[in-house]
Amino acid sequence: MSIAAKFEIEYLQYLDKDGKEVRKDLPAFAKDLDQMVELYKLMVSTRVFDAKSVALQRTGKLGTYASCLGHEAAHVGIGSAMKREDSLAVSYREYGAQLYRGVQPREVYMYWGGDERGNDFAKAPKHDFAWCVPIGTQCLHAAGSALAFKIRNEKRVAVCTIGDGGSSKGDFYGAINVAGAQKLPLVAVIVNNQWAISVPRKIQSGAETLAQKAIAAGLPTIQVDGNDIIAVRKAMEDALDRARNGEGASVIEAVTYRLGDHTTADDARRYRGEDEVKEAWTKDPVPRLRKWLEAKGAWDETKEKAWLAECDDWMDKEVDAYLQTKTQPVEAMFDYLYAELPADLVAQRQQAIDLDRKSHG
Amino acid sequence: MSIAAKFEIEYLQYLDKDGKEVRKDLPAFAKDLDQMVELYKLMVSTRVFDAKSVALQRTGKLGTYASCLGHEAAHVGIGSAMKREDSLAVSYREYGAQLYRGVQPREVYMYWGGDERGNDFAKAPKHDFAWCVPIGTQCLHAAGSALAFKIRNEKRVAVCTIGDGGSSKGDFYGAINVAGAQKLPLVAVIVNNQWAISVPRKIQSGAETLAQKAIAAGLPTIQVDGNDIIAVRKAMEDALDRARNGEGASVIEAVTYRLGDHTTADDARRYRGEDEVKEAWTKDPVPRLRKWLEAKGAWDETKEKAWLAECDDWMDKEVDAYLQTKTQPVEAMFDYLYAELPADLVAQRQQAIDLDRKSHG
Amino acid sequence: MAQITLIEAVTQALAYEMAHDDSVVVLGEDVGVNGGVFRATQGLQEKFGELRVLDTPLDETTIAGLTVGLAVQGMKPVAEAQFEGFIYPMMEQIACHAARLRHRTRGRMTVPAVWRAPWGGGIRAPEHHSEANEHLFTNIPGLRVVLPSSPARAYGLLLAAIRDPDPVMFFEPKRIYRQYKEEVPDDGEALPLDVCFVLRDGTDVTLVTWGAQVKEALEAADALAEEGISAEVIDVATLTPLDFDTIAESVTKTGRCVIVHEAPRTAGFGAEIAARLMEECFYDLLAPVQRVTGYDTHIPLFRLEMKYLPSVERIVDAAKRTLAVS
Amino acid sequence: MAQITLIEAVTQALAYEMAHDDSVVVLGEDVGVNGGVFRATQGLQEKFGELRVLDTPLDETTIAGLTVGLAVQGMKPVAEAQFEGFIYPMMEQIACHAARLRHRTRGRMTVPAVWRAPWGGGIRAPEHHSEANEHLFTNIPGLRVVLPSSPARAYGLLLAAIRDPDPVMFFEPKRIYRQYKEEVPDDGEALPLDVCFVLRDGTDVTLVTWGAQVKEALEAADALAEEGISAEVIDVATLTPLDFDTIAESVTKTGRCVIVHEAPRTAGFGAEIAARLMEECFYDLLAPVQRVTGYDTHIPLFRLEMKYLPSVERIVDAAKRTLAVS
Ligand SMILES: Cc1ncc(C[n+]2csc(CCOP(=O)(O)OP(=O)(O)O)c2C)c(N)n1
Ligand SMILES: Cc1ncc(C[n+]2csc(CCOP(=O)(O)OP(=O)(O)O)c2C)c(N)n1
Ligand SMILES: [Mg+2]
Ligand SMILES: [Mg+2]
Repeated sequence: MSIAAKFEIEYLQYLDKDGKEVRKDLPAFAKDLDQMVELYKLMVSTRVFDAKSVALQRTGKLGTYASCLGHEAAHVGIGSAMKREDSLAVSYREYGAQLYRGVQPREVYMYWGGDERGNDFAKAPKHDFAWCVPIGTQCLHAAGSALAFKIRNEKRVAVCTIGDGGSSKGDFYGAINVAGAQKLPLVAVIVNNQWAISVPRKIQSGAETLAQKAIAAGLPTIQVDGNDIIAVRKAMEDALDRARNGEGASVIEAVTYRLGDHTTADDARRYRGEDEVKEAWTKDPVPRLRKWLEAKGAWDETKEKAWLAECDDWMDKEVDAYLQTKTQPVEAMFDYLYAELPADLVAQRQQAIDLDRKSHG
Repeated sequence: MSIAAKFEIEYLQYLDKDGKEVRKDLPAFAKDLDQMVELYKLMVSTRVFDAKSVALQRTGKLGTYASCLGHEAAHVGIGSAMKREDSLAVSYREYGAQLYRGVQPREVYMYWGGDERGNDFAKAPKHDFAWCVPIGTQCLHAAGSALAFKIRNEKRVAVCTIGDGGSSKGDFYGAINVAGAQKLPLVAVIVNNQWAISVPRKIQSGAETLAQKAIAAGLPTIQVDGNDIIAVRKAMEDALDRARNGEGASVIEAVTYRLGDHTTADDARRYRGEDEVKEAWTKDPVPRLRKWLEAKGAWDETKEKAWLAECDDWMDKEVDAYLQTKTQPVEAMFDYLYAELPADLVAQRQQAIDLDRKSHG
Repeated sequence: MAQITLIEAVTQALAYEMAHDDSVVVLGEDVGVNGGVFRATQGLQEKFGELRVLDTPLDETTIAGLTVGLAVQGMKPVAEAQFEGFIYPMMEQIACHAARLRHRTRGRMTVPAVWRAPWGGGIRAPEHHSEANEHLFTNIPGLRVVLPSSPARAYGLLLAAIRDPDPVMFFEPKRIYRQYKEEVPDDGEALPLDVCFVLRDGTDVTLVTWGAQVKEALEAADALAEEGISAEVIDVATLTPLDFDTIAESVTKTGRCVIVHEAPRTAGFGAEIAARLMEECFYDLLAPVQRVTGYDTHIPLFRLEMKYLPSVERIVDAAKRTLAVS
Repeated sequence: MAQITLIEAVTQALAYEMAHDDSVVVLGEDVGVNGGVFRATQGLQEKFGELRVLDTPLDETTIAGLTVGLAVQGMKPVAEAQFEGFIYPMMEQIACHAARLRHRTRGRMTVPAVWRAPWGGGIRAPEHHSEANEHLFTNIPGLRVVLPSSPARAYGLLLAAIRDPDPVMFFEPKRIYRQYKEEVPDDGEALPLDVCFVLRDGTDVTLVTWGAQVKEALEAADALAEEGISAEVIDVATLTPLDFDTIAESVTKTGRCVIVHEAPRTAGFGAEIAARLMEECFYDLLAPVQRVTGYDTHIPLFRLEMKYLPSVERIVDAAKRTLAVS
């Protein structure tokens, strides 16, 4: 038998679910405990932020919200490996990555609270994309960004994240395919949390790993324990380095679990068993890293409490800022449609303003 | 290093470019020389048909036409492995497969001659799809057909063909992905003829084979010499068997070469070198099979001449039938839109008829 | 007989037809165990199995193409787009194949399929969950576009859509999914796919609308009645092919017309009705036809969305404008 | 100064802008070595390299998404859909992102991109190569839809489209790609994107059209002139945002209007213009506005296609109908 091609996909994990090292060759960044503490702190604050969001929704102060519970290692791992000049294109729940890059909780609240201004990031890089609801489309934005960087000969990388469900969409395939064909500086991370709303991973694809989708595009790929931030970040660093060095694109599958409902509009008990969720909690990325840090003497209960208190303060401030944001004037509907409002729309804008005044006074 | 998954893709070839057997384990059908002669004859008649089409176009009797020159082994291999109850969904140039299944040359002429009636196959299976111009979309028609067969528990297989270019389209990915997830009786054949109009294979994808795209969907796959009809048909038979037995879908990459222009509207000399084309002619599937048959004593120059004469007769009859077909009446525009013409369109239909009468006399 | 909501009427129609016709299948994202994100397919997978109520991979192109393939092979697929705002990747299959295969093959291949999608704004949903894009389909020959606005019409029109031998886009106004209940006998009776519904008789002005805005139109008619103005209200419901006669008859009588829809104004389907009225009822018009629509901008996120949607006030104002000029 | 065709004017505009602005890039299928299947990008790859004139993989969704990504990162991409009939897979990116990113991000991200596509019928092309689907885009807020009908307008409007800070759909009437030549100075002068072109003054009736049908409209005006009827001819060219004022001014003067387009009638962009005329010029209209359009069916394969497209005869008839009634 003659062989046309052969492939092998690596699985990467440094910390097991109890925070024990399963291999000795820790990457350089993981040896810097101060930095690891910073990553841990962001994972914790992401979780505090997330709980606050859900609470806001439950009390009617937010619309539908998509929680990131359980994804903290994957998301922070992605965000923290990137440089500021790189560009990030997310779906909707990758707050851990975004907070690292400077998106403010108040902005997240505004977006899910029905106010477009949440997308006008004040501190995060202006070249990071807005939340992207149409599944998969962000992958092509990242590919286009990568192409722009390549055309301009800039040493920058475009990163996109996509769900297990989203990796079924033609856009994902299109993005990795053109990235392979044109050697674009792209890193596509499949955050496989096992569910796409109610649809389990096995209904999305007959492939044994999602990482292997990269083979279709001729790209290097790896599957990592997405609840092990060391593994996620190491895979990211390798992929980013390759991309930055002109070696082209990569795919990473980060295997994790969506511990919460899909969004606050969803009730996961309708479609998945409690056992599965219970089992998934044993792999929770946050205590895992905490145990590892504690074993190294870099973290303890006092620090945890202090940090949690700081996070609470932070979120309170963010919530205040959010709640104090006045609704946009009605003409905001028109004012960001075109660089300049076309003459044909002037009357409509005025009509909206007049009607609003009339209704209010 | 821990390994998440491993893959190996076979390359299949029985006859080298000179018609010499490169492996001893000929499949059963290839031992039946009468049958092999039939396949050869269809390859030849396909080529005669194709030349006739191009000639018709050159003399203004056909619109744009997409030639199949060089694809005869791939196309006849596909068509001849299928059963009548299976369903075929092609792009536009797979005449070898279609003629085998009963599509008549006059129907091909009608379609490319600007007459929808070419799609109303008189003798081919009614469940075979019409020509499909929007690239890739036919793959999903086949997947949907396969799903229908599965739901109804019928032992039928849906086959689609797609080009190297077309395999970049999300539709192809969507089709193999859902076929993998749902174990559908689908066989997707990538007819890799190295070019998508002017775009070479390497610009379509960074993957070393197109067969490996199947890995993204978790499907069995194989790369075959698409100019070796024994290899094509063997791979088809294996894949069809698996599908018919409930073992799900497969992908086949048939490596061939587009010896002609993309269509009669194209001039390939604009974008590809003569050397490449010359080299490709040395792998021509037709003489290759002829040499093999001649070596076995199953074919000779006399038979060749006789068959060519028969083909010419056949095509002359088909061309006559085509040229004698009267243009449809103007109201045909309306008469196949809905099962019943909606009341709101009755006046438009009448207007078109009246106007036509007025203009003609 | 139980009282049911519009969404329950959708479920009832699906269940009825699936029970009576083996070739009917449902496919889409989350339509199975979860019963759809709005519960339109609730309980169907349990009753009819995983293949007839199929959770697909997350790719609208795939859903649309499977639907065409199924239909061509003799099934009657009912595909769901989870929200109408996610329907774009389905368009190639719908426009190039579903709407054309009968035409392309001179009747050899047909596509008796339905595409359902929750449609429209007003439920404080996230971005892309509030679109009203019926006009993307009203200019595709070979399609039908249907938009029910009551439980009974949802039931009867969905049955008709599934039974129709040609492809039908079936948009469900999610804002009124659970607005009220009414008795809808589960008798399998379909409604015609090419007849507008005159919901209220009137003599002074005709309000023409569809979808969730039927609610506002009826309320506007009430408000106008209080001022002594008699408004006729027409629910177009089956946009294409259009039953223009019913509209023309009404406007010929009243001489005045206000068209209400929540999609943006420019090139919305209201333009077509206005153009037809001009062409065919010009001499009966006592005032120019008015359009009350969404503005020519994207429906804003929910803090502002109610200011975008046509209000009772805007409809009443427009009706009065048509009355002011004669 | 050389005389050039419409397609050559497209090439000239692309070459001009690429030479003067490094951020302009061209991408699509076969746009590179082959110079596009109609030669619109002929010679550009040689001049500007493989990255700035990029042959993409065969996936329209990919092309559209790359275009958005490029534009957001500060490039000015000009994407090509090989034929307008293959544009559907681009729609999600165009409608959900290109047209919305400025709106979504309150101006932080913008999409200064152009989508070009050969448009319309009449060249005896295969199926799906003759579509006129401008109406798919005219109801998307945040977009511009442009359709030039002469070499000079193609040059000036394409330059304007590329320079415009917002996304522009640029449809090229392929039937008149090589219909005639005219002098088009390569001076980099853009034309405004929101002004209709009055091609011929007249007093009795206004013919409003765009794209290849401008040819038939002008011929109809000639034919009418022979019968003593003076027709004004307006090339809308920039469909959205619409310059309604120019149309209104003309129709106010003539009192009569015939709208001509080759897309199907129902819900075509002609409906919008007719509706606007009703709303804003009702009392100046001496006769109902007429539409002469493609029929509400798919454009047939080429043996019948000329019977589908609006003819001079149909336009003349319609114009006379508007004159018969007063
Ligand atoms: C094109 C499109 N189709 C459908 C939806 C509705 N939808 C929102 S999230 C979701 C599931 C996504 O699953 P996955 O990609 O695994 O991401 P996760 O939510 O698990 O992070 C669906 C179907 C959408 N937003 N966009
Ligand atoms: C969706 C779509 N985009 C573009 C085209 C125009 N087109 C026709 S054939 C073709 C190239 C196809 O190449 P490939 O898939 O390799 O098939 P081949 O022609 O080589 O058999 C293109 C781009 C089309 N028909 N459909
Ligand atoms: Mg998921
Ligand atoms: Mg090819």
